[in-house]
Amino acid sequence: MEILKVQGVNKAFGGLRALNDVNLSVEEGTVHAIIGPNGAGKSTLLNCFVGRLIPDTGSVMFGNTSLIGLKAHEINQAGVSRVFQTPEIFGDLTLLENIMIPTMARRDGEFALKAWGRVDQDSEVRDRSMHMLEDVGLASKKDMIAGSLSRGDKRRLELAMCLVQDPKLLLLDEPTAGMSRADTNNTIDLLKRIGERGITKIVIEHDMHVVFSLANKISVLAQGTVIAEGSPQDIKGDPRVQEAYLGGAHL
Amino acid sequence: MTLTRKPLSRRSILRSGAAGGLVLATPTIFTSRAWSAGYLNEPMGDTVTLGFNVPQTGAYADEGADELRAYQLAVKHLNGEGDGGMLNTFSSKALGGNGVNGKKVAFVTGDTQTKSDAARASAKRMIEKDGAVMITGGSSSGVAIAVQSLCQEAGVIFMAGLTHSNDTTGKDRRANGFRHFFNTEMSGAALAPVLKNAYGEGRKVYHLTADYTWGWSQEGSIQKYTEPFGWETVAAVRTPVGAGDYSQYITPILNSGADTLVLNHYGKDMVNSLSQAVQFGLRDKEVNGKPFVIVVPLFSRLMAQGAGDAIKGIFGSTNWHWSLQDAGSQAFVKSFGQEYGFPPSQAAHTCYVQALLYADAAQRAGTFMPSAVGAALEGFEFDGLGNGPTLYRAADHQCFKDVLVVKGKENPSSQFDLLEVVEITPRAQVEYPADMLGGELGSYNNGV
Amino acid sequence: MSTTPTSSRDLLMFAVFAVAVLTMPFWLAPIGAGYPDLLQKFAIYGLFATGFNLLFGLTGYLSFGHAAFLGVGSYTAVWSFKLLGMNPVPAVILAVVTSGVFAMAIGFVSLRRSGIYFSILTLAFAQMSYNLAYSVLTPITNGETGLRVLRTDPRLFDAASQGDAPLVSTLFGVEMNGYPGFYFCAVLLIIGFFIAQRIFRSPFGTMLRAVKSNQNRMNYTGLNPRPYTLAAFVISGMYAGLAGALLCITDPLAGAERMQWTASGEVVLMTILGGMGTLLGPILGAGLIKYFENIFSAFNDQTLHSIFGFLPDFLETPVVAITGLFVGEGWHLTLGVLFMLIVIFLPGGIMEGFSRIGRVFRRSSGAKGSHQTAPAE
Amino acid sequence: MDVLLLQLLNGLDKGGAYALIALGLTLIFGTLGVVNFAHGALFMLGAFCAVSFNKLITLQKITIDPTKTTAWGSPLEVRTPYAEAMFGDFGIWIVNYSVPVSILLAIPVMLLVGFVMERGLIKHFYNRPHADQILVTFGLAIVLQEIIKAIFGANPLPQTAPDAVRGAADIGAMLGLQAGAIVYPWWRMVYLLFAAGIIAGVFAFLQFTTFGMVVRAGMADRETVGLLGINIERRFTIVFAIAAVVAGLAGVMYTPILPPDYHIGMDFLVLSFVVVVVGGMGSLPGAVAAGFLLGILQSFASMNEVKEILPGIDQIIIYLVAVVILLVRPRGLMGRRGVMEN
Repeated sequence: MEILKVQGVNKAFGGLRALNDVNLSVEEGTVHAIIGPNGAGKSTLLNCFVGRLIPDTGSVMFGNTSLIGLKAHEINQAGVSRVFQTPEIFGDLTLLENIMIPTMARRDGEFALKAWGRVDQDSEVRDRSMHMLEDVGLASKKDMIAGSLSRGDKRRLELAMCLVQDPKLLLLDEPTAGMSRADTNNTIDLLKRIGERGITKIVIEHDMHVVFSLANKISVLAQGTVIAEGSPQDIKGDPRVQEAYLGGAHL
Repeated sequence: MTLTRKPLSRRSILRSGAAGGLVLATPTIFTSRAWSAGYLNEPMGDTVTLGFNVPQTGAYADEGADELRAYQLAVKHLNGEGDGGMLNTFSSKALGGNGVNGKKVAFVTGDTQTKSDAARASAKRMIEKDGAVMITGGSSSGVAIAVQSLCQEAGVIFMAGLTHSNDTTGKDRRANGFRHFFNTEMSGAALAPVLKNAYGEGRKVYHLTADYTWGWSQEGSIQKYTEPFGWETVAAVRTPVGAGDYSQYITPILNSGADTLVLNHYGKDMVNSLSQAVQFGLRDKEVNGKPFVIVVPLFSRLMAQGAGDAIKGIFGSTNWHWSLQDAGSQAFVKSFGQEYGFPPSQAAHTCYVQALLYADAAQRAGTFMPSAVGAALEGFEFDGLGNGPTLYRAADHQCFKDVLVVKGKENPSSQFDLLEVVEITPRAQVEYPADMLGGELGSYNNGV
Repeated sequence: MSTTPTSSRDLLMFAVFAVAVLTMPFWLAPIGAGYPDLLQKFAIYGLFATGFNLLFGLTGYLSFGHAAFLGVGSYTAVWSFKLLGMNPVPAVILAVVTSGVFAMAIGFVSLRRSGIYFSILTLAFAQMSYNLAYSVLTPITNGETGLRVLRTDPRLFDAASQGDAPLVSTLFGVEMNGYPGFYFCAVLLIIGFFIAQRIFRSPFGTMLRAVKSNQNRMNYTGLNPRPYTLAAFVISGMYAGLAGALLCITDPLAGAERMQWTASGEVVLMTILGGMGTLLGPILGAGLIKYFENIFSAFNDQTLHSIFGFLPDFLETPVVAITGLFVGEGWHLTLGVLFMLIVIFLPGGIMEGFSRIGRVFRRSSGAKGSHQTAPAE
Repeated sequence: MDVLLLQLLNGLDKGGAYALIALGLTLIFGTLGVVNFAHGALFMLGAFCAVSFNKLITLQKITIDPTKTTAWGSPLEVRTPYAEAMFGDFGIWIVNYSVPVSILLAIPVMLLVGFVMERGLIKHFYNRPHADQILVTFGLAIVLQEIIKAIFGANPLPQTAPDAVRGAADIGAMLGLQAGAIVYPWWRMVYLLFAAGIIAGVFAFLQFTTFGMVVRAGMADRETVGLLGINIERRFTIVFAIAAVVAGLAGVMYTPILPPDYHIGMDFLVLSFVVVVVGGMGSLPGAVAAGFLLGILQSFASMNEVKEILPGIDQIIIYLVAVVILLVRPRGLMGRRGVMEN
């Protein structure tokens, strides 16, 4: 079943056509990678899914809901979470608080005036958040201020913040950008483990090693257009893809 | 909610209040003198404390500093130090330079910041902490009225400093409050004849008025006393207090057909609006075949320094000026000048006089109890304090005395010699019925 | 490392705070601050700053117009006295509600912007309120003179007791000035502190700190920051309204200058001085500034001479001359120097100073020590 | 018609003053990212440069005339200005031109003040929260104010424009309109020209010098410029000093319009912040545009015809316009995204 269906999306910035009639369909439970050279429109496309940008024309359907015109928090509440290229976390708060916030957001909705009870006595939220921290291996650092974490740990924290919400669709914007090989491998393992939970993922990635170890399906974007789509094997052999990358990528 | 509350006596209220706060507040209760006596803060030792509440920060800080100098001088004279100043010329001889009622005069000071809240907080400190029996000072009417009603509620005497609004002894008058300074009504009454003589009948007048109670009442009194001889108001424009640049209010005057500008501004506002009006060439204009003139109803010599040459030839009124030649004024100028090296301002004068008048009344009453001191001040006729024969009217606690009409001096001989007295308007001419301004004194509160 | 204090530690802190506030007349007497008016001011401005801190300390939104709510609370309270009677309870309730509604309106508009744009919007609203209250709205505010209760006012519920009774707020026959007035304010400060403490530890409080930390992430976490910030704005506006009402309950006069930008600036300074985002800091900051304003401004040459009277003459005169610059009419100078010293040497305000002292103490007392607790309070 | 022209001229003049005050503030905001609450104090210091210079050249030789006494009985002091006694006509000329000439004093003084302030204090606050910047600069402003108060007192001290430009010009007559209809003070026109000159100078400096280019780049993206290996710190010091000079000169030239007192800076502080923010954070043209816009609107709002319809409008117009502009344009007239938005 399709969880995300993108049809005829166009987006222009001034005279520059960033997206040109993009069609995309993401099957539930799969890992769908979007690759393409720099400036191909990958991030623009992702931004159209999460309410940061509104396409000029076209539709983005998430299940039966149109995502166009919804605000970022409404899209999240509908079940879409996003990991950013540079980790977006609550840098002044502890790790535990960083996880508890999305946990509460999932349970209580976009706004709840719970101003009386103690947050640390909400055992439901706390237990769930601790489990999540354990899952990503950060439990021992739960009281640290998130801003002081290493970049890899920040990434894991952000991932945990998304996962704890049990999203139906997880968007990953270059989840291993700037990571060492070891960290990258750890992240791949982590993402694979999440795969076992059956969360649908869309991954934007440069690192083909990552793409091919994770993706079930790959769409290749160049100059705002989807030029190829298929299984990793199909893509590997596709000459149009080779051309688009001008041999620049390590295919 | 208590719907039918028996009026409790002040003492029983204090006692019940004390019951609540007794356990925790014991130390202060033991040290406070409020609890033992027939009136609030009755001095038990050999000193009596007065509270001098003057602006020490903000636009009127210099005026406040001058007031404080005058008070300190007054305390010296009351305690028999220095040359005795106006005590020697004062018509009442009750005070002998040995303090008041046998007690040495001590004082505490505070900063009103020319803000009602700060002034009341400062006055409360003097009453609650320092045990002051009388509060005096201030450099604006808003503050004076606020502190006066506080003193009424608390039960001490308030001797107003520089406050010129009618309301202080008009609709906001209080039994515990007394004012020596004159008001807008008297300014209007005193200025009008002089203006008529100098500038003639039938002028078209443009008012720029500070947008608060004092400004409105000043504007009203000038209109009231000049309309009879055909001075017609072309426009009365309200300007925000502390506007700084008045150019946008001055430009419309140029083509309004007015030939007279009345600046109902005081202090810094007056300095700014006057000097800017002069820069706009208003005084060089000729309108309706008459030279354009500017009038400043209330002059302060101290603040007028800030306007520089702009005040030359401008008419206004003032409560007192150091160049007066009567014995009282000369004695005061001499002792103030020797102490500080420059002549006193009208603010200093009124504050010094108020301190003396209070001390004298207390001496004559034989007590500091507000009702007794008040009774001694009410209807008190005196002379020798620089303004000629003066009456503290019983009905509204306002002093009635001659009013000075002054003019900016063309050739000042020193930085202090800015105003020349054009006319001393006799007291009879500025008197008005006590019920004209409304308000009710109520009864004295002795604080117990 | 940082840990949120446990609920038992919070309870302890609350208890210590309550006792400290109630015993203020005792322990503040030796430094000359143990008289009712200043004690009342400590409690009232403590509340004002506590409420301000709920917005500024937690969400980081710097309102430069909070004095408007203080003013609205004051005017409402006096009108309640004038129309209903001198009982402080309806005055408090009405003031809190009115200022809440006012804050809702201003907050709804201002919170469409963030950062300095938000600050200037709030400043603009407050300045408009101030300017209008001073002039055009005089029928409602009594302009410069300030709104007071008059004997001629209707006072529906206690008109029967009119007559010569003094016009002060009265609860169950106890006049709300002097020490009873202080205890009334103190109780409300303690309640206000308790509520603030609950908010700090609540999910709502966590969300507010999330607003400050990263609004972008908040959006992508399915949370709508606007209602959170608006709620914080309204709550802190209500605290300000309550403080305004208390100013009038202890002293029934409401003046427009309470709404001026300098008054808004003062609460900002109190909060930063004490330590923004901490529970106790703003209250300490408020106390310090009010102490300087009332005590330091009262020193004059005479008091200085009596203080330094023990010195030999040749020392006394210069010492008095130098200290004289910093007290009396120079008390602003002391305040300015204090602001600079604190912010230069104690970036987190007074509370930072305390936590440093605490750390030194803990280290020297030989605690194993690596497990430091950051100054959550 | 005359009235409208006059108000427009007046609005331009006020706008020039606002823009000039806002210019330095926005330079500091935009390049250094510092909320400088002491900016008003810099304006005030500039004004007191003029006062000090005037005091200095009108220093008087005091001789005691034993034959006469003052009203309080002390011997009379006779004062003659040194400048006059020593330099004759030149002395008189320089006293006459003391305000414009004191610019020569104000420039080095304000440069020094700006340099010391930035090196000694502001530098350490670049990376601190805005709250800390507010507290420290506010504290500094109070200290500077109190020092000036201790020296010069609290009363305003009048400064006069040179005789040649002291009165008012009949512009109406010059333009061939009715005489006396459009009259405007010479000095205010001088101020407007001066403001325009300084604004143009600052713009030219930023536009046409390499130094200015780096500063502009720094305003656009501070991190990148830092990464380029340019010593941005030293340039910041210079920018701060320039801003201080601009504020100071605005103060010097304003003294004949508004007699300065120690509090004059605080009175302008709020206004200058509003101008800067309405113009848009980090935008110099925005600040200038906002200054003129607010000046002109304020001038027109103060007309009696307007006030009759909307009582009190002149008192709130600036804030009202600020609210409307910020609601319509989220970052003011020309602000950039991300500057001081969180």
